[in-house]
Amino acid sequence: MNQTVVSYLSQYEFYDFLLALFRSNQGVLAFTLYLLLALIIVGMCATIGGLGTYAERKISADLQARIGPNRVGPYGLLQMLADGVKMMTKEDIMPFTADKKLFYLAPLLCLTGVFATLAVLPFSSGFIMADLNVGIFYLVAISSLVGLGVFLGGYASNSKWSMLGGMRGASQIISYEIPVTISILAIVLLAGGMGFGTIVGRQGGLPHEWFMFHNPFAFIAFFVYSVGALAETNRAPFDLPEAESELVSGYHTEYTGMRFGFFALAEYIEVFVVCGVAASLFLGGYNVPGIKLDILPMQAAQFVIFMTKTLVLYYVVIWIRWTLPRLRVDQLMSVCWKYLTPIAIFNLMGCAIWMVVFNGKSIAELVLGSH
Amino acid sequence: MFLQFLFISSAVLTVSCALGVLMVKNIMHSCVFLLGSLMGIAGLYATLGADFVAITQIMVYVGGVVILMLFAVMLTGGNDFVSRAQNLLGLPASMGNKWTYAIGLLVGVVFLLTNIQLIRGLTKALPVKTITNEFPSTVTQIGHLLVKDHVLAFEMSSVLLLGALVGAAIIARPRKQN
Amino acid sequence: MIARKNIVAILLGIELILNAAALNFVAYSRYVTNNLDGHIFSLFIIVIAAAEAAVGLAIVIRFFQIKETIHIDEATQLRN
Amino acid sequence: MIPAQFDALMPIVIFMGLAILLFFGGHYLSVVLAPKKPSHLKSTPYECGELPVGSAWSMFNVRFYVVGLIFIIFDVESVLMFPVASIFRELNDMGQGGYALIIFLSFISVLIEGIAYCWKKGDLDWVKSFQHSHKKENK
Repeated sequence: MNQTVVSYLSQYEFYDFLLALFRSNQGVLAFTLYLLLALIIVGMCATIGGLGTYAERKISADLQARIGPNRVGPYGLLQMLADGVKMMTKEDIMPFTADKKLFYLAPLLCLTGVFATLAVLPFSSGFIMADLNVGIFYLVAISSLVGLGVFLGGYASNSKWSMLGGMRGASQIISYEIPVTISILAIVLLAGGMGFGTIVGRQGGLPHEWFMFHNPFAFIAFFVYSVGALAETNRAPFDLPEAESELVSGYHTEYTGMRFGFFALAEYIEVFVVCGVAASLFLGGYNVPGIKLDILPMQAAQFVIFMTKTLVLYYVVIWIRWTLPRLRVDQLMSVCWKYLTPIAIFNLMGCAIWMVVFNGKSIAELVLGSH
Repeated sequence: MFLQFLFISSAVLTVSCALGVLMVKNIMHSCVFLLGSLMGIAGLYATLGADFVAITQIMVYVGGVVILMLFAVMLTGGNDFVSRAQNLLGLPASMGNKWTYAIGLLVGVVFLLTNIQLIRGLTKALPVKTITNEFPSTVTQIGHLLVKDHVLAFEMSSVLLLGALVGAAIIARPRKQN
Repeated sequence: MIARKNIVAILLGIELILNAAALNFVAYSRYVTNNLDGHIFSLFIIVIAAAEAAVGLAIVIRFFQIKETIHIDEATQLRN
Repeated sequence: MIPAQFDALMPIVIFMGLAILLFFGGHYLSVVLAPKKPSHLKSTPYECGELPVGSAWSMFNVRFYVVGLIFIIFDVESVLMFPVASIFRELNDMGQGGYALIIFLSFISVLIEGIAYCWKKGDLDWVKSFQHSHKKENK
């Protein structure tokens, strides 16, 4: 069944009140609620993306014993607003050799692909816009629009740097989709469903109930997923499509102003989404340790738990960027096809065998005795 | 209401983009139009309650085939290919004369009429099914069908894909230019 | 107008035709029959379409390496 | 009252619509706010100060296609594995775990054959693809 945020809200009394307000028109009320919540989520993610740029600069400054942005607002917190205003007031330049239609389309594809993934991200057990029963599969599928946007952005610019970056980006994103998908398959196999509600619902709040510690194979799958996800979002050490030191800035060399801003926004939101997925698949998601109640304040606690896990992972992503050097292209490909993919396939087989041999029990259940 | 909206927008997207694929001269734009058309078909699947097939459509086509097509276009010289202007009436003589076209038209009309008759009979014979908004999960059912009724097709498809991989890799592998 | 001589364009057309068939299967499975066999059928159509695209495009690329064109009329020999 | 099941598709459409709205809204803002002083030199493709020679839409190495090819085959195989994986636990609880395991493992083993073949033939090497086949032909 496809649970949605509206069907969750409909079990409370104020929904009937709202329904009366909308003259019992279910469709219009559902649309209004969805639109409102979608705006909230988009606003929140845009803020997190904006703060991500700030956090990135601040953390990199800390790691390199500098101060970082400190001029705009207290501790430079308003830097992201300044950046946003700067982007809007920059002149929009397009190379005269460019393919104009595709040049417009490329950032839109990136943005659409990333925004569409937000629809299934489980912020809490009720606050998940649509708990599709193909949830994680949908997320993997629709985020491949980003790779297409990267390729078309590189192609349409008709600049050599962009073209190289676009080709590299597309082949990197599609290659790393394989280990990520197979790692996700292992978790789907353990959970017995693709919906985020099912996957998170089968885990618990405490670490020994997480899928990461379910069995040794899932533990390795978490790291395979993390490496693959880093590469899929073009984050360092896999930022070859936009390698500043060799390709100027890769596929968005020719993009200025607002269109560059859309690429950057899409990238930062995608990092957030990927971290959220890692938190829900492997780290227990929104489960609050120890308590299982179904009341409205519980949702807030679940939301806080989910955001904490996600933002910790976000911090790790930024930390990795400023710690590890960039890979070479041939190293990138051999890491994907010669290490991650065979390991991921091995993990999947291991998980399947574990399921049958130990009847789906986790290590903790085997050691402590099932409960 | 929403379903009608989704259906109409997906159908318009599909048909207009499919026409775009055929009409546009630039092969790169053709590929992007194909992307739109495939997304529209995924939307149509979604309105038909086939959620798994819809997502498969997006995953395989948008994530795979379209990117492969774009790669292939880049590898064969981008859109430098100048398509020779051709319309349906000015086809070369090797493709037939007016008699062959006339016969083709006749066969087409007969085929169309037969099909209409067949479908009319079919809709009369079958009871009218009331379409509800019930939308049970197709994933588990598809999974059961794949491991029970269609297990041979499932296993064979992996062999087919292995064959496709090996064959295509042999054909496309870079080799010394003679 | 519709007649194209570019091999990649021909492959694009084949994808469209295969999709039309798959769409019909799903539509019949919803409105006529009561089971999901139509879904399975269109699933395998998608699988085969992907394999066909992979092999077809490999042939196109090889053809281009030999003939340096992707005009379908140039494909006149079976070897050499 | 529980809303209709198909409404689960509505958030997806809304999010896509929001992305499109944001895109065109941002464009509108940039048209209003940004200066517009076009010049030929400004809109030449960036090549570190040199004037660009020729188009960037040149031919690329076939290895990009080979990577795409391996990707699409694995993509399709993982698509087929998803429904089977999602009912694996159910089958296991029904006592058909062994049967499901055999089907699943035989499917994956064919997948492994594919990657082993490509590995052996050097399709997975990014740089050595050419040298590999050269060596072979020289022998």
